[in-house]
Amino acid sequence: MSILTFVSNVLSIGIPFSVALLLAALGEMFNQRAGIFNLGCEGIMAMGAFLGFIPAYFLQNSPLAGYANLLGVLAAGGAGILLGLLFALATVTFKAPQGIAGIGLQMLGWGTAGTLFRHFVGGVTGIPGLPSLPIPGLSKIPVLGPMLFSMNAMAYLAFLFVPVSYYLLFKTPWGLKIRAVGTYPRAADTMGINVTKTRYQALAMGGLLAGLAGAYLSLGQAKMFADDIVAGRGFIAVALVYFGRWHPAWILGGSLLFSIAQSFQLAIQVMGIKFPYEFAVMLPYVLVIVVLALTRSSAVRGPAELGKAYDREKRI
Amino acid sequence: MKPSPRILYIALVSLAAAVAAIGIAAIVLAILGANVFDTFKVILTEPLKDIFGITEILVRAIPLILVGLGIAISFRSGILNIGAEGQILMGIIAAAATAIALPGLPKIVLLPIVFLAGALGGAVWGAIAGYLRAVLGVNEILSTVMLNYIAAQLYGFLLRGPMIDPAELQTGSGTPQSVRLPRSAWIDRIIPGTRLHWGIAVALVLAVLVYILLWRTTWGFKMRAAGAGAKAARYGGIKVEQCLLMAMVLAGAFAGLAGAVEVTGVHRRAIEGISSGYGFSGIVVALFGGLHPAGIVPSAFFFGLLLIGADMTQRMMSIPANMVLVLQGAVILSIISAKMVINDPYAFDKFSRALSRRRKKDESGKTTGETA
Amino acid sequence: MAGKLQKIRSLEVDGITKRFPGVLACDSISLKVGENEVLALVGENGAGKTTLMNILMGLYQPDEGSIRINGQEVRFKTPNDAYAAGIGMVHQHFMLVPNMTVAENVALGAPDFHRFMRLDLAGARKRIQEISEKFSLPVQPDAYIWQLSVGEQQRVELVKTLCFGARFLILDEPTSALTPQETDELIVLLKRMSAEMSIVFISHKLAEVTAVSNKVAILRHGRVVFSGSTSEQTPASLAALMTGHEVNLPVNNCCEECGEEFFSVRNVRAKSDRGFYALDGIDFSIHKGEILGLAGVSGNGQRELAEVIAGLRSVESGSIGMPGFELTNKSPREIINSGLGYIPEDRNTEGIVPSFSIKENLVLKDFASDEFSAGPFLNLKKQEANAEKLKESFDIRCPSVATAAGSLSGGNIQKVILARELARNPKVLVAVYPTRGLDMGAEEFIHKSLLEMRARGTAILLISEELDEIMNLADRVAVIYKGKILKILPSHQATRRSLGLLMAGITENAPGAER
Amino acid sequence: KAKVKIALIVESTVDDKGWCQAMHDAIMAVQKKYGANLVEYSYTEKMKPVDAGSAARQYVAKGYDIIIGHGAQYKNLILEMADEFPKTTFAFGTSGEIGPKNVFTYMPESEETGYINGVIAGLVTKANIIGLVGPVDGGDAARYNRGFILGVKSVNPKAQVQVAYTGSFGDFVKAAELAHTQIKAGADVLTGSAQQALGALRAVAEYKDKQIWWLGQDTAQLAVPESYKVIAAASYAYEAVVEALIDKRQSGVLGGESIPLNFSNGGFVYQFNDKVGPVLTADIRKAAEKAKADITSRKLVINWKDVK
Ligand SMILES: Nc1ncnc2c1ncn2[C@@H]1O[C@H](COP(=O)(O)OP(=O)(O)OP(=O)(O)O)[C@@H](O)[C@H]1O
Ligand SMILES: Nc1ncnc2c1ncn2[C@@H]1O[C@H](COP(=O)(O)OP(=O)(O)OP(=O)(O)O)[C@@H](O)[C@H]1O
Ligand SMILES: [Mg+2]
Ligand SMILES: [Mg+2]
Repeated sequence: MSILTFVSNVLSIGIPFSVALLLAALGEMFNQRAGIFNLGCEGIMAMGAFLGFIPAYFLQNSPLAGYANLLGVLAAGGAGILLGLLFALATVTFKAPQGIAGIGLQMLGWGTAGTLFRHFVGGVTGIPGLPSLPIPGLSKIPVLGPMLFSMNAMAYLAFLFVPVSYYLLFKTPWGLKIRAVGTYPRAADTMGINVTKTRYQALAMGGLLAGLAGAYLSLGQAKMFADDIVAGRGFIAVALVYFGRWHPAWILGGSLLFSIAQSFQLAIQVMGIKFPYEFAVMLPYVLVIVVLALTRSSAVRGPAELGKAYDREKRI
Repeated sequence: MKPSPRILYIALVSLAAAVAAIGIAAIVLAILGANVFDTFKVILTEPLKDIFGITEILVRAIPLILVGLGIAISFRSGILNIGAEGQILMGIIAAAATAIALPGLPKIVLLPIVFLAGALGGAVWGAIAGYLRAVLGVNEILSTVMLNYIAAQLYGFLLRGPMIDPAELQTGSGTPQSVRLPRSAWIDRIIPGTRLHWGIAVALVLAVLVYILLWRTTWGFKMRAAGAGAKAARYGGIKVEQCLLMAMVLAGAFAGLAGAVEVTGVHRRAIEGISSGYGFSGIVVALFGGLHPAGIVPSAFFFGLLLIGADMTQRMMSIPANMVLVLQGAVILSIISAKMVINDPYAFDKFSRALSRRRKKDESGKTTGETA
Repeated sequence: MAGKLQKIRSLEVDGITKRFPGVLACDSISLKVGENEVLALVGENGAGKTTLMNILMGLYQPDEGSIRINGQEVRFKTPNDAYAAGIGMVHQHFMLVPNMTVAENVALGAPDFHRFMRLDLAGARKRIQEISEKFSLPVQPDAYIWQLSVGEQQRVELVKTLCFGARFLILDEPTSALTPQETDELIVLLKRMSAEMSIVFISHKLAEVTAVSNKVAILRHGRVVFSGSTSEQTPASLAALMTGHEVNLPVNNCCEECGEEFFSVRNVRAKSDRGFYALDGIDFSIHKGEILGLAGVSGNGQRELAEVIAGLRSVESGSIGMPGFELTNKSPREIINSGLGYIPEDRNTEGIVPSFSIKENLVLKDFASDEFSAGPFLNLKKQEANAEKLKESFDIRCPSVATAAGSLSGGNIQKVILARELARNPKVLVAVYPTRGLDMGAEEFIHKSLLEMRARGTAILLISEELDEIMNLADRVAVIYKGKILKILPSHQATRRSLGLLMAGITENAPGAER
Repeated sequence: KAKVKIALIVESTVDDKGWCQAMHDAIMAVQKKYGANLVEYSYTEKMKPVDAGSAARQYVAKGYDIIIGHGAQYKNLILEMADEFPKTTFAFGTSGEIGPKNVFTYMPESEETGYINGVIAGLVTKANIIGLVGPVDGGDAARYNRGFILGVKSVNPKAQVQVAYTGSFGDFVKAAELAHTQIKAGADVLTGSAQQALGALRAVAEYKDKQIWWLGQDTAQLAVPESYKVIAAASYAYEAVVEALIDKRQSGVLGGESIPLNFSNGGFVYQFNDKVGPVLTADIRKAAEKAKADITSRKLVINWKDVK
C-alpha cells in the first residue's frame, strides 16, 4: 500500500467519524458559551440515537419507509431539545449545580433509551440508515473525492454547520446574547437581556445538536442501535470543547484530530505491526492531551461565568 | 397549631421534588406498562427488609464513600476531577500486584501495604492530571476524561498480558484476570454469609480523617483557599499550583484506595468490571453530600439503597436493567434542584412573606366573620 | 429612538419598600425628581441607594410602593420596560461585557440593531458616533472593553446608556474610579446634560455633590432622612447630616521627621499581561515612617508595580529591596515573611476568599504560623480569639466571625483586609486604592489607620487616584506615567493642578522638580 | 422428577445475538423440552461482577437450585458463594478448571468453529487479505481468532490475516470503523466475535454490490437483515450443558465437573447460508464439511495455542 492510499484511507474513514463528535461538541459549545456546563451530553446523544433509530426500525417495510430517516432525525432533535430544556429547568431555574445535574441527565437519557429499546426492540439491530450522497463531479476527484465528497447528508450538514455556528455565535444578535450571558450575566441583565431565556435557548440548541449527534451515530454511522452505542463519546465531545477553546473552527479541528487519530490507530493495527494493540487504542486520547499541553495559551479563557447559576437578586 | 414557615416550605419543596422524580420515572414505567407505585415500593423498601439487602447496600457504600471523599478534596481545591474511574483501575492494579508479589506476609502487615499501594497507584494517575493542570494549564475535565480511557486500556493490557492468571492460559479460557490474591490480603467479612467487609470501617475512619484534613490542618486550609479563591490565596502566599497538584494526588489516592478495598474486600482478584461506574457515582455522592464527609457518608448509603433497590426491580418486576439509570437520573435531578430551592434564602423569604400575608388574610376573614 | 417619546417631566417614587432576607434595604422611600433637575442621592454604604435605583430600572421588584412618571403610575418588570420609558442607568460596577467591543456592547442592549439573523453593527457604530459627538464623549466603537482604562469604560457606559435612548439618567457612583481630571470633565458634562434631561447622581464625594446637583436626598438605613435644595448645603454640612456628627478626615501634618531610607525600588522593568513593558524603569524609595503617595491615572503601571512588589509578577531587570533583604523575584511567601503588608486593588477576589469565614480570612497569611497552628493542625481557638480581637479593634460589623467574608459590605471587607495586614505589623505596606467606593465613615477609619501605621515607623506606599487622599496623607508624592515615575515632590509643594498635569504626562512648567 | 429453578446472570442482554443469547436460548429450549412445570427460569441482565454478587445471593435466598454466571468474570464470586451455599449448584464459563463439588464449569472450544470459518475464508478470498475484527485478545475470542488463522493457513498459505482489535466487547460503532479500515486495506472476507461483531457485519453489508463477505460466530447472524453477506455461521449450543446441569443435579451430582463444548459433543452448530449465492461454491462447502468432520472425529487437532 502506498503512503498516499494509506493516508487517503485513514482520512476517508476518520473524517466521517468525526461528525457525531463535532455535532455534540458544537452543541456543548453553545451551552458553555452561555455559561452552562452540560455533562449530560452523553445522555442526550443516547436518546437521539434511539429515537433516530426507531422510525427506521418500525417503518422499514411500510410505505413510509422513505421518510423514516427524516422522521428519526426530527424525533432525535426534538428529544434533544426537550432534554436540553429539562436540564435548563434544573440548572437555570432551580440553579442546581451543573456538574451533578449533568451526570443525572446522562443517566436519565442513557437509561431511558436503554429501557425503552429493551422493551420495544430487544438486542442490537441493524437498519438501512442514511445512504451516502456522493456529490456529482466532486466525488470523482482522485483521493479528495472519496475522502470529502462521498458522505451522507447529515455529515455535509454538520460540516456546514461549523461556519454557520461561527456566524450564529459572532454575527447575530442571538450569539451576542449567548456570549454575554456566559461572560457577564449581570451586565446582560441590566441591558434588558433575559438571561434565563437566553440560557434556555442555548441549552435547547445544545440539546438539539446533541440529539442530532446521537441520530448520526445510529443512522449515519453504525446503522444500528444498542443501548451503549454512545460509549463515552458525549464525554469526549465535552472535552473537545475545552480543547477547541469554545470556537467552532478549533472544535472542528479537535474532532478531526481525534477521529483521524482513531482511524490511524486502526489502520496501523490492520497493517500488522506487532505491538500490544491496547496502546494503539489509547493513541487518540493521549494525542488530544499532548496537543493541548503543547499548544497551551494562557490568553484563552473559558466563558467567565461557566458553571455558575445567575440570580438577579443575589449580590455575589 | 400552625407549622412554622420553614418546615412547611421544606415539606412542600421536598414533596414537589418527590413528585417530579416519581413523575419522570413514572412516564418511562407507564410506557413499559409497569406499576409505578409498586416499583418505587420495591426500590425503597425491599433492600431494607433483610440483612442481605442491608449489607449489600453497605458493600456499595464503601467504594462510594472513598471515591466521594477524594472527589470532595479535589472539588474543594478547585479541580473538577472526573477521572476517578481511571484512578480506581490503577489502584486495583497496584494493590493486586503488590498482594500477589508479597504472599508470605501476615495479614496485619500485608493489608496496609496493599492499601498503600492502591492509593499510590491512584495517586500517580491523579498526579498526571494534576501536573497537566498546574504546570501546563491543561483543563482537568479534558485530561481526566481522556485518562479514564487510557487507564481502561492499560488495565486491559496488564490483565491480558503480564498479570494474567497462568491457569487461564493453561486451561485455555484466557479470561483477563489476575490470580486470586493470597488470603493474607483479603479483608475479613464482618457478618459471615454476607459480603459486608471491614472496608466499611476504613471508609468511615477516613471520612473523619478527611474532615480533619480539610478543616483542621494547615494543608486543608491551603487547599480550600486555593479552591475557593485562587487569586486571594496566591496573594496570601499560598502556592496554588502545589495545592492543585496535591489535591489531585489525594483524590487519586482515595479513588485508588477504593479500588484496593474493593479488590481485597469483594472480588479478591483483579478482573474487568470491578469499578461498576463508581467513579461517576462517587462524584454524585460527593456533590450530593455537599462535599463534606458528614454528608458524603449518608449520601453513599442512599445511593447504595437506590442501586440495590433498582436492581431488585429487574428480578421482582421484570423491569429492564437500565431502569436503574432512569431512576438515579430522575432522583439526582429533582433532589439537587429541591436542595437549591430549599437553601435559597430569597425564595424562602418570598414564600414566608406570602404565607404570612395569607394567614393574616385568613385571620382577618375569620374575625370579621365572627363579628358579623 | 431618543426624542420620539414624550419628555420625562417628573419622576416620583412613593413608599418604596424592599426587603432582602434579613435586611430591610428600602424602607418606604418617597422622592421626586423634576424636569431638568439633578438629584444627588447620598448616604453611607448600605443605605439602600443602589437598591432603590435598581428598582427604578426594573431589576428588582419593590415589595411595596409605586413609581410615577409625569403623574402616571408605571410598572417596570424588566430593565427593558425602564429603557422603553426613557430611564437609563450607569451602574456602580461596570455593566460591560469585557470580551466584546464597544459597538457590540451597545448593540447587545439595543433591540433596534437586532435584525433577523444579523447584527447591525454598522448602525450601532453610527449611533455611538452621533451620541459621542453630541455630548463630546470620545469613544472608539471597535475597541474591546478589556483594552480600555477605567475612565474610558466609564465613558462607554455613559454613551451606551444614552444610545439606549435614556432621557432620565441614573449615575451610581460614577466617579469612584475616575481621576480628578476625568471627574471634573464628567461634572461639566453632567451640568450640560441636565439642560436636556433629569439626572440622579449618587456619590460618596460630597464636594462633587455640591458641585453638580441642585437637590439632595440623604438615605440612612433605607429611609430618607433629609431632602432639600443643595444650594443651602456645604460638603461639611452634608457630612454632618449624613453621619450625625462632624467628619474630619485626618491629615498628615508633615512636620514629623521621617526615619532612614528603608524600602527601595530601583530601575524596575516588568511586562504587563499583554506583553508590553508596564513598568519601564521605575525608581523610588520610601523611608521609615513615611507615606509615599503614588498618583497617576490608573492603567499606567500601578497594578503591575504592586504585583511586582508582592512577588506576583516577575521583574525583568532592576531590584526591589529592604535593608538586608532582597525582594526581587522572591516568592510571595518569602516577601510576606520579610514584613511586607499588602492591600490589593480588588478587595473581593484578591483581598479575601469570599466563601471563607471572616476568621479564616483574618489568618489567610498566617494560618500556618506557630501562633495559629500546632504542627500540621490549625489552632481554631486562637483563630477565633484573633478574629474576635480584630473585630473589636477594627470595628468590623458582622453577625459573627464565622460569617462568610464575601457577604459583608465593601467597607467591612476592606476592614477585614486592613485588620489582617496591620495586625501583622508590616515593615512596609503597599495600599492600592484603599478607599475606593467607600463612604466617609469608612474612609476616615482607613486614613486614621494608615497614619497610625506611619507613626509606628512603617514605610507606606499609597497608590491612589484621589488627589485629596494623597495630599492629605502622603509625605511625598510620586507621579507615575506610562510605567515611569515622572517626578517625586514633597506633598506641601504638590497642588491639584500640578499633579493633574503630571498625571497627564506633562512635565514642563511643573514646579518643585526634585528627587 | 422434582422441579428445578434455574437462574442466569449475564453481563450484556439475553438477546445480544451473541454470547449471552446463546445460553438464554438454550435454557429456553430445554425448558420447552422438559416442560415449564419442571424447569423454572429467571435471568438478570447487565450485571457487573459486584452487582452479580447481589443478584446471585438474592436467587439463593429465593431457593434457586442452579445459578449460572455466564462469564469468567463471575468466577470468584461463584467460588465464594459455592463455599457458603453448598446445597446450590453453581456454574460459570468459560473455564476449563474443575471447580469445587457444587460448581460446574463449561468451556466452548471455539477454535473449532474458528477453524472452519477460516477454511471458508481462505478459499473465498480473492485478494488474499482477510480481516479479523477482534474485540480483545482474550478468553473465548482469543481461541476463535487463533483457530480461524489456522483454518485460513490450512487451505491458503498465501492469504494474509489482518488482526486488529477495538478494545471493547460492546463498542460496535468502533467495530464498524475497524471493519471499514480492514476493507479499505484490501480485505474481502471478514470475521469477528462478541456483540461488537454485529457492527462489523453492518459495515460489511454496506458494500452491497462488492464481493466482500462475512463469516459469523453466531447463527443468530443468519437471521439479521444483513445476512446476505454471511456465508456461514457457527454458534454455541448450550442445550447439552444445560441438560447436563439439570440431569446431574437431579441425580445428586451438584458439580465438580467441567463440561466442554465442541463439535464431538454437539456443543456447536454450524450453518451455511444458501442465500449468499454463487460465492459459496460446492467445493468450498465440501472443504468446510470435511474440516468439520475431521474435527468432530478428532482426526484434526487444532493447536491454537501455537499461534502467537
Ligand atoms: N448578598 C448578600 N446576601 C446576604 N446578606 C448580605 C449580602 N450583602 C450584604 N449582606 C448583609 O448586609 C449587611 C449590611 O451590608 P451593607 O452593604 O449595608 O454594609 P454596611 O453595614 O453599610 O457597612 P459599610 O458601611 O462598611 O459598607 C452586611 O453585614 C451583610 O451581612
Ligand atoms: N441582592 C441583595 N441581597 C441581599 N441584601 C442586599 C442585596 N442588595 C443589597 N442588599 C442589602 O441592602 C442594603 C442596601 O444595599 P445597597 O446596595 O442598596 O446600598 P448602597 O446605599 O448602594 O451602598 P453603597 O454605598 O455601598 O453602594 C444593604 O444592607 C445591603 O447589604
Ligand atoms: Mg455597601
Ligand atoms: Mg450602591
